[in-house]
Amino acid sequence: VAADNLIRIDGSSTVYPITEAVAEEFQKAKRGEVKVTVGISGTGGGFKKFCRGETDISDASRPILKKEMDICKEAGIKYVELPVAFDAITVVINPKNNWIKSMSAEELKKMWEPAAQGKVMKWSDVNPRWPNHKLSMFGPGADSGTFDYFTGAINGKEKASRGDFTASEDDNVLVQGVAHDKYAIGYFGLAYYVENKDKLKAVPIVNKGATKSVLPSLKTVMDGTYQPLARPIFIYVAEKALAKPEVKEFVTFYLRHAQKLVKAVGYVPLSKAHYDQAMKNFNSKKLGTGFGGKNEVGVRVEELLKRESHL
Amino acid sequence: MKDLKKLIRYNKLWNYLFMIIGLLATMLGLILLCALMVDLAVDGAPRLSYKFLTSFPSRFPEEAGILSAWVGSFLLLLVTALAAIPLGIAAGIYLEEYGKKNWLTDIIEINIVNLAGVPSIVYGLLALGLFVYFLKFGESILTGGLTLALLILPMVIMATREAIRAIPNLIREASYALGATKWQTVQWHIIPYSTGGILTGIIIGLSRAIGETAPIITVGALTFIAFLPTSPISMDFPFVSFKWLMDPFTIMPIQMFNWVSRPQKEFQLNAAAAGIILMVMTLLMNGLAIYIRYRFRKKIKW
Amino acid sequence: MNHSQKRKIKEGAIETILFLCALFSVFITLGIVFILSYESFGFFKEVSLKEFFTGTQWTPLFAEPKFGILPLIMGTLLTTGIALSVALPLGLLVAVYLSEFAPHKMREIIKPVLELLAAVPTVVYGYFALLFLTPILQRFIPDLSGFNALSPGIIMGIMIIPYVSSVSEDAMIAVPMHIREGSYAMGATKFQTAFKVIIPSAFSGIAAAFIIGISRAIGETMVVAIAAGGMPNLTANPLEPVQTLTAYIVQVSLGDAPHGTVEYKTIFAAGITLFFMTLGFNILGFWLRKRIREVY
Amino acid sequence: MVNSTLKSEVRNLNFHYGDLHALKNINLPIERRKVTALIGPSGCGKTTFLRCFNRMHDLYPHNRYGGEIILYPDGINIVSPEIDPIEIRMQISMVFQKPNPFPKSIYENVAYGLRVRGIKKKQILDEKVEKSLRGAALWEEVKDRLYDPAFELSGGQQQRLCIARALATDPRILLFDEPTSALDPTATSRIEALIVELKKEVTIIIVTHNMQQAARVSDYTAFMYLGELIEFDNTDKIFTTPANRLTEEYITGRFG
Amino acid sequence: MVNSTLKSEVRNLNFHYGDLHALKNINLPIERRKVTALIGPSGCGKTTFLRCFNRMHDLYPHNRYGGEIILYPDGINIVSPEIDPIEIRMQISMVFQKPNPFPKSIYENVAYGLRVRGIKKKQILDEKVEKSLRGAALWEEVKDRLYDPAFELSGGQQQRLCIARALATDPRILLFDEPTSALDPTATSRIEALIVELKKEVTIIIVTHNMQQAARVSDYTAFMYLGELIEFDNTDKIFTTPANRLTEEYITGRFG
Ligand SMILES: Nc1ncnc2c1ncn2[C@@H]1O[C@H](COP(=O)(O)OP(=O)(O)OP(=O)(O)O)[C@@H](O)[C@H]1O
Ligand SMILES: Nc1ncnc2c1ncn2[C@@H]1O[C@H](COP(=O)(O)OP(=O)(O)OP(=O)(O)O)[C@@H](O)[C@H]1O
Ligand SMILES: [Mg+2]
Ligand SMILES: [Mg+2]
Repeated sequence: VAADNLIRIDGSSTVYPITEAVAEEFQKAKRGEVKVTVGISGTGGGFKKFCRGETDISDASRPILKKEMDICKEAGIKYVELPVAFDAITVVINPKNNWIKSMSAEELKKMWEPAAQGKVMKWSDVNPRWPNHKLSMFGPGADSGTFDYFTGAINGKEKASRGDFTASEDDNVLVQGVAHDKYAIGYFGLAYYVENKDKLKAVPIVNKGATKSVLPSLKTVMDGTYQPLARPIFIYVAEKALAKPEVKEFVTFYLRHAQKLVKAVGYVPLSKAHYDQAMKNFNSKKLGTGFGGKNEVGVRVEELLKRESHL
Repeated sequence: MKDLKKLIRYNKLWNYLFMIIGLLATMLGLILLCALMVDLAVDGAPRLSYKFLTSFPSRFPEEAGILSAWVGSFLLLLVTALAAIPLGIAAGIYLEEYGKKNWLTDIIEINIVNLAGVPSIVYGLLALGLFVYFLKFGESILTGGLTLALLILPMVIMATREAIRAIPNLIREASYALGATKWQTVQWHIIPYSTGGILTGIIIGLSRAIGETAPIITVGALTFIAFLPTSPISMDFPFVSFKWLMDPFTIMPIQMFNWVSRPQKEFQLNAAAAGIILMVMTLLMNGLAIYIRYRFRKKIKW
Repeated sequence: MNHSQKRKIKEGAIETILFLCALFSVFITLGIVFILSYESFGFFKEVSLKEFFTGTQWTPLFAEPKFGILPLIMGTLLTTGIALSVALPLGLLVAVYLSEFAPHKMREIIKPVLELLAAVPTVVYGYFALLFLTPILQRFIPDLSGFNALSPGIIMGIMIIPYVSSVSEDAMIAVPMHIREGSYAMGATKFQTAFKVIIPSAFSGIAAAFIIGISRAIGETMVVAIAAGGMPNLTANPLEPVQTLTAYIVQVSLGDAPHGTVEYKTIFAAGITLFFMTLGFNILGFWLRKRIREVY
Repeated sequence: MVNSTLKSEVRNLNFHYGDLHALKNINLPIERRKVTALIGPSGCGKTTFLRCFNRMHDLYPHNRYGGEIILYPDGINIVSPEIDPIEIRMQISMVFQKPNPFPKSIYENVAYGLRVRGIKKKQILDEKVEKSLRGAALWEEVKDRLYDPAFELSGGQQQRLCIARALATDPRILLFDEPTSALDPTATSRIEALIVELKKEVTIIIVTHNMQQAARVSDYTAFMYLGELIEFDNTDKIFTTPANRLTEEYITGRFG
Repeated sequence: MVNSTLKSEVRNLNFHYGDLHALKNINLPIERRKVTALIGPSGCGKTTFLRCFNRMHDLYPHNRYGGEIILYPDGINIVSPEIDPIEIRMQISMVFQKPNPFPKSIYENVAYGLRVRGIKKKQILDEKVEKSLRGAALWEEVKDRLYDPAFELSGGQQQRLCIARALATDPRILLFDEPTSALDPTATSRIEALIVELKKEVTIIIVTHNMQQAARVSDYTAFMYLGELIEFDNTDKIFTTPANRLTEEYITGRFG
């Protein structure tokens, strides 16, 4: 089925803009000799194809999970896990909102935890000093990596969330939701906030145990102070695909140009050292995942890159 | 006489009232259509250019174009048409001209009406299982085209049947009376005389297919494709190649869907521009349908 | 008679081929039923039918999954209901207007132009509902949340007007002229003729048009996925956000759920529910048409 | 020239279906409470002529009237564009060649014209329906099933139902377009008897292709050919000593 | 009983449209190279009877034949289910009431029957088309515009075109179903003359509602009523001294 010189990539829509940018530059650099396709079947959909051997590279907004590892193992698919950028989840409010200066992780939890459903319905239910007005909440669909990470980081358990908020797979839809409602709050990737700064306000977050609030930005994410809502995102490269020189070349190109391209598409790049380390892992074919089939909150990239990895 | 005049005035009042309401109702749809067009045009018109049509997608909104998308849409429709038209016409002919009234044709009939109402996304699920996994066509133009073919098949069948039904029995009888077989009658009369109606159905079906998003997402159309499928004509023997059937693809609505979900405002403009082009394509197809129908009606009188 | 035999064989072969083409549509249905039930079989092994049909919460992707399909069915019915309360009366009005009032030329032009409404990509409608209609509605209904069943419902309604109006108009035009003349000869106005004679006479065709409209509304995906809010919400309040069966299927199709899991199989369970809902309507329609087949 | 026995008068009537000049300069008196028959070969314009009387042609585009049809005693011109066709149709009823009952009950079919006229009182409707059905000699056959669909009646009954429907609104002129051509002998003779009975009250114009029928029921006969009125006279005269060769050829069956 | 002058013989023919018993036990001889006319009031079954001869009823479901129509000299039973209707239609042609040319050229209309029979040679087709058009007395009028659409012909010309189309395949029996009812006197007399001419070669059965026409063109006349054959005899006999009261009532115009 596959045409010659074709690199097939599929997976998360969160990682998509980065991979797309790399693919575009790569094809330009190779003068069209190599064709790259990038799909958006979602992280889960991407891994499904990946583990069937249908794709060379899988974009993932979360680490590979146990179930997916098992399927890959069964099919004999081995892979290298490479973090390529940070995605900083940003909590946003309407610009007309004048009562929020910052929020603590605890306050967010009070608002979003499953127990809040049907109970915490007004701003004043979270904090009595806030207005006694209906709270409208916006978040990504329960099928997205952003949702998984946010619930894990804030509510302490992945996918544990109240259900009565407006969910959309399309973050622009959420932007619209918050932008049109003074009493709205929502969360999504940093890039959407950056592009809509005129319509939205980002909320500085006070991490558990911390005292100072931190506003998400390139700097705070890269230096690791924006916590707990910053997470790394990945690409997984199939070992078999490395036999194809163009794939190897593509990944090398990816890591080498990531810093510039990631910033250009509105995401937060890793530091240069991290990319170098990732390149090393790639060249030495360090197979498997460093996570062991579970997502983790607050993982540090340099530590992750050095971890023992498993298939 | 006076009473009569009053009565008529009263009756006519209602008549006029309704006429206005009916006109307004009709206009409402047209106004929405115009609003949509204007809405798209305001955003998208500045982005329309030759370059937009001939560029591949890009992360730079100003450089991004819809080349792979419209080529994809075009090839997809080609496959759709090639699959759905012969099959649909054949089925329509069978049901109108051959089918005897029994439980089997009854079932086929209910079934076709039902298929016309099956949500397109369900076709996507079917296609995923059937074409992608079972027949191993992968996420190719072939898969996408066949998926849409399934979707519009009921429409083609129904249009064919309507067109055939419009042929007066006199004509059939005249043919049979001369000793023609069924197939001779179908081949020389039924098909030629119903062409206008069938074409309308096909083009309206294709207009729907061109705007479909959901089932193509489910079968996994790709989004970033910065190259064109293999050319169907090659320099070497045998000069035609069907490799493009198996190539990955993207289509206009998916490109639009992708662009609207980007954070950058400029991409929204691209989406609007792509929307205009899509509407224009559909408009042209519909215009073609109307023209063809007109031509055929003029040529054929009963 | 050799010639005659050869002719018979050829005719038979052609008939068989045509028959197989017609039969093919049945295989499509069987395929749909098979794929949907095969995958949802796995789902129903883990989720009881009772929970599926009586549960009031649909949170299959959450930490504590709940598999009550009712909120999705409700959302589907709600948006469909709104769409239909727009599309059916308006579609009928348009049909009556075009078939009985509009000059011939106008009908020939307006009908295909209206049909264009059905050909606009649904993604465009979705954003139109969200960014254009909802803000306008919010001016009149302050309680309206940014995502709601109302706005996409209305837009869907307008979108399916041509399905309703075209088919009903065909049915009305098909009412033989002599029935119409009978009414006009009695001194009836167009309005009286249309409502007292034409609509009752064309009833079965109009019913068919309605059924097509209903099926189309139930199956519409992108408009609701974009503008209705994606929140499984067991409510009959059109001002609140809801999620429909179709919107849920796209959400998961695009999402991160690992395949082979129950979460993933939910889309097939939702799909088969949807399929049977439309099938129900279509059988109802077929039965209606058979029962009330008017004789001119 | 107003004559007290005249119900209507056709003066220089012309009619065009688009480019087709279907009626050419027709002049004809219609006597009050008499039956006027129109005969002529197929396509000669009988139906076209009849339909001018209640402006049925207004229903279709590209149709053009010329000349006048004066309706007495008011003296209005039926085919004048200033006259509302509805006003005309309220006074002149038509029975068509093929029975065309509405897909409604027998009762509703007859009551239709009254409802159109805004009459809602059940009692009045009931009375009128019975009277009209009796007038159309149908009452005895249907009185026990007034609410059954009209389609369940036989062809002859349906035609009488259409006559009852036309009678219910007390028309001044009743137009019949080949009312018996689809009926069997029994039904035909009943309707012929009915026409003879009805003319005591209303003026009748009847189109027929059956010359014997014209001879039996009509007082005056008009023979048309290719859109022209060839001859008009007392029925007896036409059938015994026609003045025109064409008339003679036609009534002796040389063509048609 | 085989008789050398017999072309066909109808024996106990019954026909049902679903539940409707449309032809009841009809027995009738059809003489070779003679014209047999069928008359009777509307709906009596004339058309139904005629269409049995080339098995037109096979085109619709729920139709049932009973009895036999024997075709001589082969002695096959036309309405037997074992006989392929196409074989019958290849020998027996029909001309319909309303001219029904195909929306094709004049030439193609006439050639159609030959093409159906697999004839492709231009020369043969040309010859046959000319011969048939001459036979239908149409050649002179159309020879310069053979490739114009048939719809541009007048009604009478169209009907003659349909006759030419039927003649082109050298049928043994020619069926006419009210072939002149839509035509004007001139066209009517041309076609009547044609029928008289044609019977030199072919056996003809004609349905007509015009009794004078039946009297003019036919050798034998059958009168039908309510699906039954009431009377069959020499045309002269039927029109002068009918044996049956119904026949008499009908031909004197008491009904129909
Ligand atoms: N709606 C129409 N549009 C155009 N021409 C028409 C229309 N109706 C009738 N004609 C033509 O007008 C002429 C007169 O037709 P009309 O129906 O009045 O004849 P008729 O005498 O009633 O015939 P018949 O005995 O067959 O009913 C014919 O040439 C006919 O073809
Ligand atoms: N296709 C059909 N299905 C059912 N009944 C039919 C069909 N065609 C004719 N009939 C009925 O069969 C009977 C005979 O009809 P047929 O057409 O043979 O009459 P006809 O003598 O040719 O009348 P006309 O002079 O009006 O042409 C009638 O009662 C008619 O209603
Ligand atoms: Mg007439
Ligand atoms: Mg007949």
